[in-house]
This record gives sequence, C-alpha cells and structure tokens, in this order.
Amino acid sequence: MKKTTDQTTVSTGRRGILKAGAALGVSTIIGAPYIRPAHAAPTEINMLAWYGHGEPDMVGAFEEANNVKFKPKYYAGGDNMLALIAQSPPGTYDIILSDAEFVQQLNAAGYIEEMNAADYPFDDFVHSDFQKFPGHWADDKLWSVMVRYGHLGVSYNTERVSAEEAESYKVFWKPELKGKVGHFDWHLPSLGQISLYGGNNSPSPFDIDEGAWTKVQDITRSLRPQVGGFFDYGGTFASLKNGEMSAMCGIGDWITGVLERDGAPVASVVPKEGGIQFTESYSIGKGSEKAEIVKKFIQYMLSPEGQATSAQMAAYPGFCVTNAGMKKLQEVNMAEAQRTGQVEGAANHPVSLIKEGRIHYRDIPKQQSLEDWNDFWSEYKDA
Amino acid sequence: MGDDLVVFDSVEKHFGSFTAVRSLDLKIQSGEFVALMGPSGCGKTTTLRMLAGLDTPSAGEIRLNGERINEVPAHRRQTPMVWQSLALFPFLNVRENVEFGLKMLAVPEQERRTRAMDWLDRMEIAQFSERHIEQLSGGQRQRVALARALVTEPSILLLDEPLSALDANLVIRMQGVLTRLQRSLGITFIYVTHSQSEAFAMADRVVIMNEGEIAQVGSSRDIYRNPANRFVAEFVGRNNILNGDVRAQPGQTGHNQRPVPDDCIEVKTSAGTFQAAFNGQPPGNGSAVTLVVGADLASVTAAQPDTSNHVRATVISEEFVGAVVTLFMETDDGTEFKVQLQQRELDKLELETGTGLWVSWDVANTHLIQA
Amino acid sequence: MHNKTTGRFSTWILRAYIALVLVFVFSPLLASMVFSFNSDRFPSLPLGEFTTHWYKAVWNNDAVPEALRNSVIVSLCSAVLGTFIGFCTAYTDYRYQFRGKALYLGLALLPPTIPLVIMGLAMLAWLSRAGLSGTLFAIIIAHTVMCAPFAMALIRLRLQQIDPNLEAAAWNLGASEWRTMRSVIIPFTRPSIIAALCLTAAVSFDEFAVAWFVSGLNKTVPVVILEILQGNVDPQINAIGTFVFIISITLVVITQLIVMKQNKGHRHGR
Amino acid sequence: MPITDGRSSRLYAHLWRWPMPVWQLLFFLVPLCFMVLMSFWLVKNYRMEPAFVTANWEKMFSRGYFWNAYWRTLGLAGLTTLIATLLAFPAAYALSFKVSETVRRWIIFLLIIPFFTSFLVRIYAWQVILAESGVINAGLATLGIGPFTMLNTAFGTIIGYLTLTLPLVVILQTMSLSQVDRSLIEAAWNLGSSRVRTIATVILPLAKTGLIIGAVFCFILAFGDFVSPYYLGGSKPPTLSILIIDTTKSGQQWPRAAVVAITMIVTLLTVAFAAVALAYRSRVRR
Repeated sequence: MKKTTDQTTVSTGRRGILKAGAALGVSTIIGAPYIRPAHAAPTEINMLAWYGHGEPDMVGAFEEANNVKFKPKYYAGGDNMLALIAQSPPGTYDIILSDAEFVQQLNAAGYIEEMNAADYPFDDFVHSDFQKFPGHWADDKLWSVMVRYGHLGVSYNTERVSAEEAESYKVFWKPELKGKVGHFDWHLPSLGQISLYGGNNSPSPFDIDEGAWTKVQDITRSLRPQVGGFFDYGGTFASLKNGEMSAMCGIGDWITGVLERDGAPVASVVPKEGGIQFTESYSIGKGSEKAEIVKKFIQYMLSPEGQATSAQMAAYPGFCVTNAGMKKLQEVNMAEAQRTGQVEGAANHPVSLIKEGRIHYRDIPKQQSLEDWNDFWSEYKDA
Repeated sequence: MGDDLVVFDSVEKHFGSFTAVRSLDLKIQSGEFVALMGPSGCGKTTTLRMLAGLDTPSAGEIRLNGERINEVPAHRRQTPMVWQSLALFPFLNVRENVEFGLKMLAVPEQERRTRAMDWLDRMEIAQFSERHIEQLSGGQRQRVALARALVTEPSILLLDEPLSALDANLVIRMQGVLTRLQRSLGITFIYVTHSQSEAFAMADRVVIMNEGEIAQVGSSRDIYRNPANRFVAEFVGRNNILNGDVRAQPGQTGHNQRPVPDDCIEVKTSAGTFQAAFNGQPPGNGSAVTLVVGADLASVTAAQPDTSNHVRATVISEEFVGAVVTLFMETDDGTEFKVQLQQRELDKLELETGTGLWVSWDVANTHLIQA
Repeated sequence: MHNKTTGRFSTWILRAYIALVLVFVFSPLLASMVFSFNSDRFPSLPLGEFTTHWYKAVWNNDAVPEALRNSVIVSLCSAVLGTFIGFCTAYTDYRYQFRGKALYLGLALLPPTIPLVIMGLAMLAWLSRAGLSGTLFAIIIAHTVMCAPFAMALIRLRLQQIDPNLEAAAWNLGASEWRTMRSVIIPFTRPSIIAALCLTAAVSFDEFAVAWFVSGLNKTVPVVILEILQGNVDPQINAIGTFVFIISITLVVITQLIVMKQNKGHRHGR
Repeated sequence: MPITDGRSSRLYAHLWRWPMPVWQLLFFLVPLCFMVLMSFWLVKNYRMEPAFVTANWEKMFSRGYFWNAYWRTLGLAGLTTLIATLLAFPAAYALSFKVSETVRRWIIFLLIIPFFTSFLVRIYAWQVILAESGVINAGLATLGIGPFTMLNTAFGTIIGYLTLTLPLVVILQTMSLSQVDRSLIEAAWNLGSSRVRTIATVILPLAKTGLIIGAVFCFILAFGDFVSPYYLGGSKPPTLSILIIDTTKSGQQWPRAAVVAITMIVTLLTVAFAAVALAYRSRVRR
C-alpha cells in the first residue's frame, strides 16, 4: 500500500493527473466494478446453468472466500443448453450445470472433462441411486456429479383447486380450469407427466413403445383446449402468481416453493400416478483453464453449507443430496426443511417417495428420438 | 497576343449525348468586362464552369495567362466566382466567409483579418462583420459574396447571374457597384447573364451564345444595331424583323416604278416591299434575307409619309416605361411592328386602340441580314 | 353557423382522441415507473407500499453494472461506426451519380426490413463461424449494421438542405476536396451528425433481440432485462427500465434540441 | 505546372463510397446468404454438418404447424396493420389539421419517446396491466364488471404489436398528411364537399403514399416481433418468430430455423415491394 502511494507521488505530473482524471471519469461513466479497491481482479468463472445458479445467494460466499467471480449464462431445458454450448467457442464455459439425462450427450459430444470420484462425498449421499446416477459414469469414469434434485407433479392454485383434486393429473382436464392450465414450455416434463397419467410407469414414463407413445399423444392433444399458455421460467412464475393460471403441468415445488415463500396460495404435490424427478449435476467444461477452482466450487456445493444454501436457493429450491446437507438445512432453516419433507419420517420425504416407486427419473425418450417428442410438442403448441 | 488572359481554343463539352458547348473559340483580355449572354441552356454557364475548373472540357484547350489549365483542379486556379445562389457558408459569419479564401492560401490569421475587414469596408458592410449570413439583406449578402471572391486579389472574377435574385432597383444599384469595382481594380470580369439590360449596361464586350455556339461577339452597340444573324436580332429585344427575298438590285426598277438607289436593294416581305442599305456585295435577286429595324428607329405618323419604307398598321396595345412608350401594332397581313417614341410625341397623335397609323423608317436604318 | 359548431365539436373530439392515443402509448411507461416504487413483487391495484427496494436490488445486482458497461461500450462504438458509415453513404448519394446506385441505396436501407430475430439468427450463425460470437465485438458489428441506415437517413435529410453550389464555392476559393469536406460539409452537417450519434446510440442501447443471440456471456442491459423476464421475473425490471429510460431520454432530448435548432436555422436561411 | 487531380479525386470518391457496401456485405449480406446455405445443412448429435440436403425444407414445409404458424403470423400482422392504420388515422388527421404547429411538434416528440424506452419493460408493464388480477381488471371490479381474460390471448399479442407500432404509424401518417396542400382541402370545402367526403376524395389519395409506407413499417415490425406473442400472447399459438426461437433452442435445429427465417424474409420483401409499387403507381396516376 505504502509503495503504491510512493509511486503515485513520483509519477504525479500534469500528465499523471490528467491520466488519473481520465481514468476516474471513464470508470464513473462505465460503472462501479472498476473503482473497487485493492486486491487483484477476481478470476472469472463462466457458468452455464438453469436460471439462478450464478446469483449472489448461491455463489456470493464462495466468490468472497476465493476471489472469483461467476459469469452465468442461463438456459431453460437440456436441448437449449446443448444449443448454447454448440454456438460458443470450445472452452467458453468452465462449469456446466446440466440436467442429468443430458450428461450423456454432453460427454458424447466431448463438451466435458473427466472428474475424480475421490474428490466428492459420494458416501454421504442420501440415496444409493445417486452415487452412480445413469449417464454420469461411462466406462467407470466419472463425468458429472449430482448436486440437487426435485420432484415434479401437479402444481396448483390452492384457492381454486382442492388438495384432493390435485391428487391426480386428471385435475388438468377439470372443466372449470378451461384456459387456466399452463405448460412449462419444455416437452420432457409435461409429456412425462402425461405419460404417467396414461399409466406408463414401468419401467419409466419415458421408455414407452410406439403404441403407448401414440396414446400419450392422444391424451396430450385432448388437454389442448384446457391450455392457457406455454411459458418460460419467468412466465410460469408470473402466471401462477398473478392468477392467470390455476394449475400448471410440467413443474413442481421448484416453482411453487418460491411462490409459497412469497405468500402466494399455490402448492405442488406428487399425485397418485407418480411424479418425475429432475436432477441437476455439475460438470467441468472441456478445456477449462479453471478446472481446479471449479472442482473446489463443486466440492463447496456438496458441503453441508453449500447443500443448505442450494436447498434455499432464491430462484428455485432443490433437495439436498447429502445427509450432512440435510442436517445443516434443518439447523439453519427448520421450517423449509419441514415444508419440503427433508426431516426424518416425513410423509413426503423425497427419498421415501423414490423408494416407494412413486418417482421416476426424468430421461430422454428411450424408444423414440428426442426429435419425435420435440416435433410433437411443436405441433401440440400450434394446435 | 500576350494580352490574352483567357483563351478558349476549340473547346467542346458533352454531357452524355448532349452537347453543351461546341467548338468554342474565344479570347478575353486583361481588364476586360465580358458578358456571356444567351437563353438558358445555351452553354454560357458551362463555359464559365469550365474556366473555373468545375467542369472539364471534352475537347479543346483552355489557357489562362498562356498556360493550359484543362487539368488544373478547381482549387488551384484562382478564378473566384460569384454564384447565382451566392453560396455563402451558412455556418460562418460574414468575416469568416470573406476570410475563407485567404485561409485556404494559408495567409496568417492577423493578415487575413485585416484584409477581410478592408474588403468589408470597401463594400460598405464592415459593421456587419460578426453577423450571421441569415441576418443580412439580399444586397448585403451580394456584397459579402463579392468581398469573399475578391479578397484574394485575383486577376479575374467570374460572375454567374449574380443579380438575378435581386429586385429591380437593387439590380441597378449593384450594376453601378460592379462597374465601378471593375474599373477601379482593372481586373477581368466575366459575367454570365440572360438579361441584356445587365449585359449591355456593364460589359465592354458581349458574347451572345446559342445552342453551345457563339452567335455574335461585339460591343453592346454592335450587337444592338448590327445583329449578325436572325437569332441575335430576335434575342436582343425590341427589333422589328421582316423576312423576305430580294427583288431588285441597285439601279433596277423597284415596285413603285422608280429606280432603286445605288447602295440599296429592294426586298419583298409579307408586309410590303422595302428598301435596305447594304455593305459590299449585294445579295442576288431571289435570295432570302431578313430586314431588322430597331423599334426606336421607326416612327409613326397620321399622314402617309414620303419615304420609301412605310406600312399601314393598327395599334394593338401600348406599354409605358417612364417617358418612353412602345406601341405594339399589326399590319393587315398580321405582321407585328414595335415602335418606341417619347410620351410627348404620342400625345400629339391623339390615338386610341384600333387607330390606323403609318409606320416608317429610313433606308439607312434598315439592317440587312443575309441568310 | 350550424356547420361551424359541428366543426368545433369534431375538432375537440379529435383532440381528445390524440390524448387517448397518448394514454395508450404512455400507460405502460407510467405503470412501470410507478411499479418500480411499489413493494409488491407481482404488482396490482391497490398498490402496495412505497419502496426503493427494487432500486437497491439493482444497485446490488452485480450483473447490472457490468451490463451497463457493456451497453455503454457497445452503443458508443456502434453509434460512431454506424454514423460514419451512414455519413459516407449519405454523402455518396448526395454527391455522386453512378451505375447501380439504386442497388447501392437499396443495400444501404435494407437492414431495417429484416426482423431482429432473423438478424440475430443470421449474425450468430455467421459470427460463430468467424469465431466472433459471444464477444462485445459481435454485438457492435450487428448493431452497426442496424444503426447505419438511420444515420444515413438523418444526414441525407440535412444534405438535402445544402446549397448545391456550396462545395463548388469552396473549391473555387482554393479548398481541395478533402479540405472542403473538413471545412464545409462537416460543419454544415454537424447538427445531423450529432443527432445521428445520439439516435443510433439510443437504438443500440435498447436493442435486445440481436444482442441476446450474439452476446454469449457479455450481456448488455436489455439482455439482462430479457433474462430477468425469462427467469426470476421481478420488479427490478421496472427499476432498470426507469433508469435506462432516463439515459435514453437524455439522448433523445439532446437530439431533439439539435434538430429543432437545425430547422430554425434553416427557416431563417430562407 | 498543371497537376493532375484525377487520382486524389478518385481516392476521395472511393473513400466515401465503399465503407457501407463493404460493411453491409461482410456483416449483413454474407450472414443472410450463409443462412440460406445453412438451410441445406444437416444436424447430427447437436452439431451442424455442411451438406446439401433439402430435408430441412421438406420437413418444415410438410409440417402443419409451420403453415398454421405462417398464416397465423401473416393474419395477426395484417390485422395489426389494419388496426394500427385505422387507429392512427384520426390522430394523424387531427395532428395535421386540428392543432397548431407547436403542439404538433410536441406531440410528435412525445410519440418518439417510447422508441427510446425498453420495449421489454413496456411489455412487462402490459402484463401487469392486463393480467386477471391486473390494473384494468382491478379497476373494472370496482364497477362490478369482469374479470376479463386479456393476457395470453391474441388480444394481448395485438396490444403488444400496437405498443411497438402505433406511435410510428401515427408519426409517418402525420408527416404525410401535413404535406397535403391545405388549399386543395379548402378548395374541396369551397366546392361544397362534406368533411368526410373531403377526406375520402382529396386527402386520402394525396396522402396515400405516406399511409402505405406507415402500414408497411407496421407490418414488418409486427411480423417479426417475438416478444409480444410470447409474453402477452402466452405463445399460444406460436408465431413464426417464436417458431424460430423454439427451433434454435431445441436440438440445435438451426437449418430448420433458417428455413423459417428465409420464408419470413421472402414474405416481407414481397409485401414491401408490392406495397411500394402500389404507393408508387398511385403517385404516377396522379
């Protein structure tokens, strides 16, 4: 500090003052970041993720502690994520939050780096399925680590739909809800739920033969007159909150949980036909020069503190994947832990639901191509 | 001829398929006030622009001070121009406008200012030096334009219809200003106009142009009294023009059964048969000629005059300019006659519209143009 | 007499109609300003409490200052480039005749007819091939393409008012073409150049569709707004919008004052 | 010694002539042409591969949803153009003939302001205004009316389009109407023509060119806008611009998005040329 002052004094001439003045002027115009004092410029980490993962509530503490700065690019839906990576030069993204079912594609396309299993607390995971989650391992090599998950079911306005009605996807067809049922604008969760409604739960709503697929399409089409709109994340949020939509297909607590915290009369349940699980996993971007610090960040996200933070994420909540994380959540926010069933013996404990077989991991279509589903979705939207 | 400041040597200018100037030969001397006159599209402005370097000749050569300047760019010619639109710089004040040319010559600021102010003083507009152009009247702007062009002390000044936008009174005043200026500076003025009153009032020599060619070059008097061709005769206002063919040579018997005088021939026109003087060889019988009689050289009488050239005509209308009256008359066969006379002469005639009168003129005043 | 009263009546009806149109145009603007001080996350009537919370949130939102910096850089660069290109085109159109000029002008004025989504798509496809996607430079390139026609139109309008002999008069007084450009054409068109700079800066500052496609991680302010709209919708949008409005409107007012002055000068000149 | 100026003069001319064509070629025409080329490429495993197949064209053109979206977009944009033209005309007429020049200048200034505010912010504000629990319905509820569903309908979409286009159309119409020679209008009145007839027989034909230009701009803007149908129309059903975005989002189907984009450009240029020809023809006849 002393040294800097000396140097300044030495260089103070007319020129120096002018330069300093110009610099000050420029930085005033251009904005605050450049007048931040002292230590070296933070390392920038480019993140590709669902909305909210790069916000201060999630990464602020880590940024502070490690002098890094996250630069997030948000997407909605796995296909969108793949498109974004494909458009960017290789090595653009240091860390990628992916939906679990798309990790395989990321790997196949060579977008991600191999990871070392020893770096992460797999022993403490709440469910054995999560340790070797489908697609995360290939040839015994680790490519992605699960950090959070959530369940999708029937989301509804509690003033217009009763809890009993919400116990089945059938509620979407309720005549009073005509024009009041919204879709989250991505084919996988919505079609998955309707597939479940059509009885395709064994082995998975996404593993259906042509006959079943045709049936799913027919059921879906029959829902179309009820539909009031197709929304992105923001739109889903707003339309549930401002009452435009009374029920929403393809989402779950990750949306309504936020709105509930905000005092809105909405809720989500896993109906009797079963629910879908979304699973979010971190990978290290191929060719990233910041792999070390990214690894450290993923470790932080899996630490009890990180897990508790993730569970309370401002943008949308997700369940803890480690037992330690769940304990930490109970410590810091018992109410949220109880609301989401993350306490011992809760009826809606997420792991219990999985073990009861009521939850199906979201997946890409097994017997049809993703394009078939996508194409149908376009056609459905247009109807 | 070392005295020729400007020489146009077989200069041509084509714009695409249109020929603006064809085979122009013209010499202009130092200190001369030359007017280029003609109807619009006659090539007078193109000629001026070629001299200023704004248009490039398609053929021929233009020499200034004996040197070929065809390829010299406009900005190196020192041929300042006063524009019809004046083209004053609207974003500069009066003084800055005048200083412009000096600035381009890299004259130091102090000198620039002194010289500009001198000229503004000379043009009697020094008190407006810091005004904006839009705050000046038309006449004042004219003076700024002159000062701007002359401040570099050129040996030649080009003027492109500079007075056409002014009202009549101002035109007369500015004519005086221009003439005095040219005399006192002793430099060459080349003045493009379509107005003969301006050209005749100011110029030493007038060049009449038509369809890209010179129709006649001469003093005002020459052109007025002795038009070289029918075009000039018609273009130069108040002339009576009679087309006809030669019927009798000197000494032969004329239409009134008397012999034609020695220096005359007799010409039959639709309005009648008239005699005209000629120089040199007379045109043969049967050749087509044009007779030109200045309106001021004809006279009217109530009684049939005794002269050989007279014709009966009816007054159609009168035009008064000050004390001078122009009578517009028509003969039985429809030929139009114009006669200029003084107001007091008119009073004596006591005529009204429709009155029949005799128009007459001297044989000596009958200008003969051979076709 | 009867005709006159009905005439006056219809005049008032029509004036009221203008007011109605203005209400339609301004209601979203006013609403967003009001809501930016309203405590409700999803505002409605009756209003919640007065709060500056959303402004504080914007102030603390790291993405905003960076986006603002990007926006300023992008809009300054595209304004300067776009105005330069627009000026060249306007001057060429004013001064020169040449074969294929209609095509030339067509090319100059075509970009505004292409929808922004398509511009974004084509730009991203092309620029990512050229290795430029995701950089600020990509946004600047795209915005310059969009800005140049507006600058061209403004400057061409000003050149319409020039005395056609003005350039020739300068050459005649000894100024070379280059010198004439500097001391006649540029001073004459200066008001329109400044207006074009402000207008294009404002256009670029508010453009989101193309910027969204090509920006990658380097977001501009409108892209941040779009992402908030797509993501965690909250009234920060109104706060940012109000702030951006103030910046833009400053540019517009400057432009308008200059244009008015220009017109006034022109009328005096007549 | 005369100096040839030809060279510097040519250099001078080229300096001004070339920046625009070079820039527009590199960063406008080439990207558009590349998009055409891309429409024949293949997508494999989320990556585009250069190829020359017409599969993308066949696929898009054989899909019902593409053509539905096409006609729907055309219809919505056309309807918006009609509404905007009709809504703007009385205002433009009043601005041209019923207010002083100062007032006109101020109102035009006010109409320019929206162009410099974020369109997104205005659309978001409309969401809040039009929502079922929004400002309008809250106001109507005090009168015991409603609520009406305005958001996520074609009505919402058109409100969005009008937000984008109406000020521009009013400005363009006003500019064209105020150039109509007033003496012609007075002459028509003088000859006993009623106000309405004067508008129909004198003013409209004279201002036709300006009206058509305003309509063309309106159509272009509405046809290409994706924000209004998405955020006010609930993308239900989607327009072509939404289709483009959906297609790029899903599975990197850029070649198919290019097909949609090219179809849109061809449509727009056809409409624009036809309209300009119409405007020009009427002028010649006059």
